[in-house]
Amino acid sequence: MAIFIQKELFNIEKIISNLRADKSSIGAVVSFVGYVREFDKKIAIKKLKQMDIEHYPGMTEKALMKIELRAKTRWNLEDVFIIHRIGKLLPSEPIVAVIVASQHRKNAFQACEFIIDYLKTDAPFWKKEISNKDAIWVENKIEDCQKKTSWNIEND
Amino acid sequence: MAIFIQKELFNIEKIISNLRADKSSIGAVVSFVGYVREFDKKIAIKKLKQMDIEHYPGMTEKALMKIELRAKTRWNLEDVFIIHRIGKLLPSEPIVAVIVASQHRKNAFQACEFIIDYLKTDAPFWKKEISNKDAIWVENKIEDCQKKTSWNIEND
Amino acid sequence: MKINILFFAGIREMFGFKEKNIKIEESINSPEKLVKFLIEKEQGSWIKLLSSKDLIRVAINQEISEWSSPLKDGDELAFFPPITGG
Amino acid sequence: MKINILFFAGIREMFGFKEKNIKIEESINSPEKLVKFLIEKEQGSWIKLLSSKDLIRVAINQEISEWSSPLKDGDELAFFPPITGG
Repeated sequence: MAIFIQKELFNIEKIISNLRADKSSIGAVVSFVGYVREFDKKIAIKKLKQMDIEHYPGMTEKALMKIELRAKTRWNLEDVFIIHRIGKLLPSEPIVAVIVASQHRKNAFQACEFIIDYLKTDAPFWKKEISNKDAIWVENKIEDCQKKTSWNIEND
Repeated sequence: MAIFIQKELFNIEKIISNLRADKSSIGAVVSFVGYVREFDKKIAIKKLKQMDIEHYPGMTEKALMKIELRAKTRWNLEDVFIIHRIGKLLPSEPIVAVIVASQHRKNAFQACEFIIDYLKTDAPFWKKEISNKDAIWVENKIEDCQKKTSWNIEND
Repeated sequence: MKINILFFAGIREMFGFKEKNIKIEESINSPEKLVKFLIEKEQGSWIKLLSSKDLIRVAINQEISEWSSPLKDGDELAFFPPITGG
Repeated sequence: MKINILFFAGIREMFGFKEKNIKIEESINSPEKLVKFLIEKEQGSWIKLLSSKDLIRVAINQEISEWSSPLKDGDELAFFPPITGG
């Protein structure tokens, strides 16, 4: 189990290799990677130049560990790895990765989606989009709250 | 969209980079990787030495293309990449990877799981496990058929 | 008519070869009829194949088919156990 | 009692600083009471903060909390907009 909050880019293949070292019981690894998109679908004329990601040091790690623990309680998992970038990101760069290893694939798929759904609403990160037109803090999406709620777990 | 049937190992990071080149609309990439497990959970004394994977050249590619097409019809996807190894594999080596790119994560998660569920029952690959005790063709799992059926799509 | 028969995995091992080209009458127009004809002609593994009919998959021209599906000149017919890839 | 106040993202920009250490009476024992006290004392951005109360998240000691949650000596109190990571 590991959590990384970092400015640097990351390499999924290396993360998976590290995570799998000495764990011959791992049969499935499901990874999610989220990227900075260059264009806002709704406003095609707006082109993203940079994305700044701010976070709340200390609380971020606590929130992510809580999410990991919930996933591990709910599903039989071999390992979980969360990586989230902060600072200045460029278009098409990766923002976040959630990597889940398990013996069987169904657990890994569900836990990976669960973790990213919770991360989006519970881990204190904020995105600011700097485009050719303006610089604005991204607003939260109602659909993200709905995705989280659909897992039917009370907030604790 | 690409399908690779190969003896060689693969690198997820490189595949994702290729798949994302010139596609700035990709916001999410979900990957599944399946591995050769060293021990059979049920028979702990049996240790796997090698796994041989046989396939039906021609039909394999057709079956995988059909699965990809079904997924692309059902979900809004940017790209799909399937890679399956054949020949002699060693314990803990990767067997298969399914990588799905989309604008939004929910589609990528669902399509990736759908593709691996269908691959397990519809793509003509066969595994032979060579252990310290014997060499036997793996039997198909009823749960794999159930997983496929749970997607509620008629066979066409 | 000409039929190219392919065997995979355990079925291939049972037969001891992976491919067989045969010429048959037009009336032998399904996998089941073909196997019954070959049982009469060659016996051997064909008997075992038919006796495990429910466990064995049939493909015609690389599409999953039935034991009763139509067979025509030039077809590629394959017999194999249930799929276990991924 | 001593309270360390932190601001993030848009709230941080609104205040123009990211941290503020204050000493207050024991009776000012919730985020809401604290903000009302600071409105009287300093006005400025505290008024805006309270007026967007429903849109702003409160955390005490790095745990999501309520505007009415208890506040005690040495606590770390944070104000921030809804989360948009991932």
